Amino acid sequence: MRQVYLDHQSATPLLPEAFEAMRPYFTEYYGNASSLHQHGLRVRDALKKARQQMAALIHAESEDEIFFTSDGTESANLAIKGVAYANERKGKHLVISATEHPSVVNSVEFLEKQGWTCTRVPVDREGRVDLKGLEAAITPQTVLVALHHVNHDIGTIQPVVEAGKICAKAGVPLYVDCEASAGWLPIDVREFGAALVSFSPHRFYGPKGVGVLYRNKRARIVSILHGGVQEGGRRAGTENIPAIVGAGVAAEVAARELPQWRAHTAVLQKRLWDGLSRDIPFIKLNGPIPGPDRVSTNINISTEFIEGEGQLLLCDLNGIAVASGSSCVSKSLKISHVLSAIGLDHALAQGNLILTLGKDNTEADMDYVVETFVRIVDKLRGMSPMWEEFERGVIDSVIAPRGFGKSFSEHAAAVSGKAAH
Amino acid sequence: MRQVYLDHQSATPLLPEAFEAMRPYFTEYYGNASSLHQHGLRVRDALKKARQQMAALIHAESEDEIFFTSDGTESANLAIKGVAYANERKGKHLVISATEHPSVVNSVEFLEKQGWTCTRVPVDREGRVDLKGLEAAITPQTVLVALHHVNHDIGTIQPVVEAGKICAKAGVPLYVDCEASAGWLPIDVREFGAALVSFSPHRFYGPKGVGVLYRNKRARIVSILHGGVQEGGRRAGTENIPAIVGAGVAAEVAARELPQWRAHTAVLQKRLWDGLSRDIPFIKLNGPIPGPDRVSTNINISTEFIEGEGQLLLCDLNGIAVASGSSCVSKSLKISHVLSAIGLDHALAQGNLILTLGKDNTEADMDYVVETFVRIVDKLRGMSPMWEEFERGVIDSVIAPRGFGKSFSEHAAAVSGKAAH
Amino acid sequence: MSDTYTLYNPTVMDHFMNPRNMGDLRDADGVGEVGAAACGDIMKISLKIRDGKIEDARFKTFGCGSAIASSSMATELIKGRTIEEAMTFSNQEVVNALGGLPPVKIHCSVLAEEALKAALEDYVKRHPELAERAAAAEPVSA
Amino acid sequence: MSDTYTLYNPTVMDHFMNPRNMGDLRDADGVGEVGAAACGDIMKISLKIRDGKIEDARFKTFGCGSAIASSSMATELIKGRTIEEAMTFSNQEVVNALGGLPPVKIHCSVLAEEALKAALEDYVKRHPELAERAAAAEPVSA
Ligand SMILES: Cc1ncc(COP(=O)(O)O)c(C=O)c1O
Ligand SMILES: Cc1ncc(COP(=O)(O)O)c(C=O)c1O
Repeated sequence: MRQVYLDHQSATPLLPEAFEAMRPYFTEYYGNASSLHQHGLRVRDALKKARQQMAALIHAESEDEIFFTSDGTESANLAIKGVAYANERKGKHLVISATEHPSVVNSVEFLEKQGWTCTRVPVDREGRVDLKGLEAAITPQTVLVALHHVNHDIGTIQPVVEAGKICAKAGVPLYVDCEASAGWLPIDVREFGAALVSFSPHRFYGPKGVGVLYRNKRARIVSILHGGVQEGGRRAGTENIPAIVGAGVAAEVAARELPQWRAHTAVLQKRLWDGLSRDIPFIKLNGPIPGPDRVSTNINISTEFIEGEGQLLLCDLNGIAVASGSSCVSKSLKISHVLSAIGLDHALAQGNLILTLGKDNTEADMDYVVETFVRIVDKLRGMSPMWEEFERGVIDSVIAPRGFGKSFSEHAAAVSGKAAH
Repeated sequence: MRQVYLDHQSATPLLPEAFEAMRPYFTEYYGNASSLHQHGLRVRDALKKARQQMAALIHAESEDEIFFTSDGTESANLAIKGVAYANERKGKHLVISATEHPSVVNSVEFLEKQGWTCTRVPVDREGRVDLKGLEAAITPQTVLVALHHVNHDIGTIQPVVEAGKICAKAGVPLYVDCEASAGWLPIDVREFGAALVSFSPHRFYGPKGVGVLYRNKRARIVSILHGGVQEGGRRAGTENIPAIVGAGVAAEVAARELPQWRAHTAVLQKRLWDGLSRDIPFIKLNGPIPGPDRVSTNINISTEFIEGEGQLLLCDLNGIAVASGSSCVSKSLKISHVLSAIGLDHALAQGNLILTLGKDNTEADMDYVVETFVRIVDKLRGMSPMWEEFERGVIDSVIAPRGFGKSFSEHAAAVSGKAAH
Repeated sequence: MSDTYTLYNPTVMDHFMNPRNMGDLRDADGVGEVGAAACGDIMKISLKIRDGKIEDARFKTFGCGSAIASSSMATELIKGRTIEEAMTFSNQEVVNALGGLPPVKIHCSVLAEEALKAALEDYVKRHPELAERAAAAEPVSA
Repeated sequence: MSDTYTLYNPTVMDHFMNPRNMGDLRDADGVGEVGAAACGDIMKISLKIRDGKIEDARFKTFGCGSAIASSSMATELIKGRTIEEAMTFSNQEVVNALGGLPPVKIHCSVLAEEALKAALEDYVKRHPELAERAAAAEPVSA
């Protein structure tokens, strides 16, 4: 059976050259970067090189602006809380978009419990942040604006350069979460006007266990994991040298291969959506159409009258690895807050599937996915009481309304006795 | 030149079997443990197995009590802040010993800025915590007592079982930092009566990039890195699967080999200290004498009239990798707070060296170290104005006072115009 | 399926992939459709009842793998039972027969129980004489 | 030392491993001993002075590698200088001659400057006539 990995947003395989670079740092060059002897000094050099490779990928001025953390989540926590705590005296207000990643959203919620306030700027139906709203949200107490570069669920590219200008005018640092773009879209921290940028090399074929935080020298930030003086006192704890070395190599490869990777996935993305929308009725693309407003790696679809987890499982049984933003898939039984923020009907959010492309996917893979997905949808619709009720005219379609029948949500609320959430 | 690595407290080489176990998780089994497809489910199994291996090493009741973090520092931060935030309503007082690791001390200092208070219980001259003082320090507002199992600098084994009983009586959870003992001393979380235990597999031949926190099911704790629902909602962020797998293997090997490793290093420890104390005058062992009160891997010495960094560098140039707690070695220019806490004379703290043994060190290594160190001390004393002044009777020895001459510290204060710190 | 990792155990996977009794019953004697507000799943069970016994059962489900497997298993379990027996049917039977469900998915089995009960209620509603008989019997069985 | 990683650059390492002018001077004309309160280092410099010129210099140092290297380099640099030249000696010369020191170690070179100045002061103290001559010359040079 063909194996098609379409969950690159969750994980990517490590580049062989990154693995080779890491290898000696496990058993031979195993020193602690804080040690003053040979073993320590050798890995210090390696650490510096990796910092340079990261700085090059995002056009940072100096490698001293690069901090290594344990993952994208920690980088986001450090960006949000580190800036908030450092500027507490100035003010306790934050501004974020409504579709930030949970690592940003939940860091902010934690600070809200400690007395900070936060304005969540809405996005349009394609997930683009409202720049006027963002500008209006900034107050004299605002110490940070957070806006991701690309949305992790629906692939929307945000107007970060414009946001950067607004922030510069207001004199408020901008933090850009580049987790879903790094390696796939050019990033220039200076063009962004970003004070902070975070990303995670495991999204572009680097190893797990390392995250990156770029911090412009002028931005004030304090540590959130306390202990030793590693990372210039901004991140305590023994550095994960092998992972950092591998991440550096991955960054170097990504900087070089990005145009090819991007062009390749853009072709696949179009082929995939063209095929799905051609062969499957009542299917909707969430986020902008493939093109300049959408990252080339993401396809996010809602297929009506069927639920996401079943789609995901049947894909998996057919060798296709995908993700879903439906509530059955999340441990919290909630649909992705991104889908709520773009105002997606609950029925469509339930039928959600996220397909994320990578450099090793092929056109034949895309055709196989389309073919297979047609069969999966048929099977699940055959089992679905909603599809039957749609065919009987009891309920209507959200995607292509016929003008008669209840809405899916009305029906769902009626049979469950409560409104869906 | 013989190479003798005596800095196992800072880093250890990865076990070949751990590396082999990790290898496929980089490029083949690269899935994200949160994913619901094959790639995710496979690594979920691996994660569960590693949790069981960790639980077995410390005799935890269930693998569900094991959380993975990025390192020992993060585990300590999570233990301290996670418990403090979770129990804020109950009280805002903490108790720690005076010789905790900076990851504990600095986490506490951070909380103190947020309104918590903390009592630091003194230790005796060998670094053993004052149990009466500990008991007396607990108030109705105390939400956590933190006491490390073994001191990272001077190898003192703390009376954790007794501390556990005091905490149980007071109804306050005990957190035991086992970073310097895990893999080298048996740990039984139930015998300790510990609510929380942390350690880091890179201390016993596991990989960097992973830390462990054991949490007894009854202990309340909240997350400090916010985001996704990984690790039962207690630690957000993509799991570092390869490192976790390697850590599991290292834990299994350590559980099996611990008695041999311990016996082997105990022999080396004795041989090393016997040799040093025999061949070098005016040398002092800090912490308890080798035996039941001291971990078998640690030798901490102060050599009078010479400074630590010079010793360290000359050791390194002779192939011997060591650490030092002297102020010249630390980026903050402060001597180790552990040496201050045991009341070590400033002059002796300056001449500090930390030698930490591992399973691959040999008796010949120890003899080479003694031989070499004799020459190093001679060379540095030959350069030292303090040695000359001691020989001239201007100053006296702290270690073996002759009863005439100023103290080193008096002399140092006189020539520097200020008291040393 | 050897060497394949699956979200659910083999029994659940089997009922998800090859659901038993999937579909509708022409001229059903009782139909129940229920939804879970928590996750948005919807389940419909149709029953054919003859001589106080469930002769046939069918389901349709909009929901996750465990919801589909739960309804498949529930319809299997209740076929052949009397109405009285079916009235005491509990989701735990489904969980046991499936060899367990992840904690977060237990509510799927509850939904199956609720769909079955809704179908039985529908049948009872259509047959008021049953309710009277049951009420008359009550003091004895109590 | 090829393929060896060292904390300091090769010049510093060389002066640490093979210190120049280490020791004391019999019948020194000036001796200065100073300490750094910050880190606890102690440095002693002895001078042999003839005809207003530093003919020889020796050091002893209790301190880290860069402290030893700094005193070694300082004694090298000042040999042959006149007292007046030596009076304007600055730690920056040591840093430059050593090819740089880590920021946290710059204070070691300051200590070397201070030890030299203390030795010169000691010499001047032993030779009050010099102070008078200097005082007389001052209005001219000012
Ligand atoms: C936009 C965004 N930010 C942050 C994160 C968190 O990164 P990590 O999983 O490396 O902790 C993710 C993870 O997918 C993400 O998509
Ligand atoms: C006692 C103790 N606790 C905590 C830590 C911090 O662990 P890590 O370096 O893995 O972050 C150390 C590090 O050496 C330690 O010795």
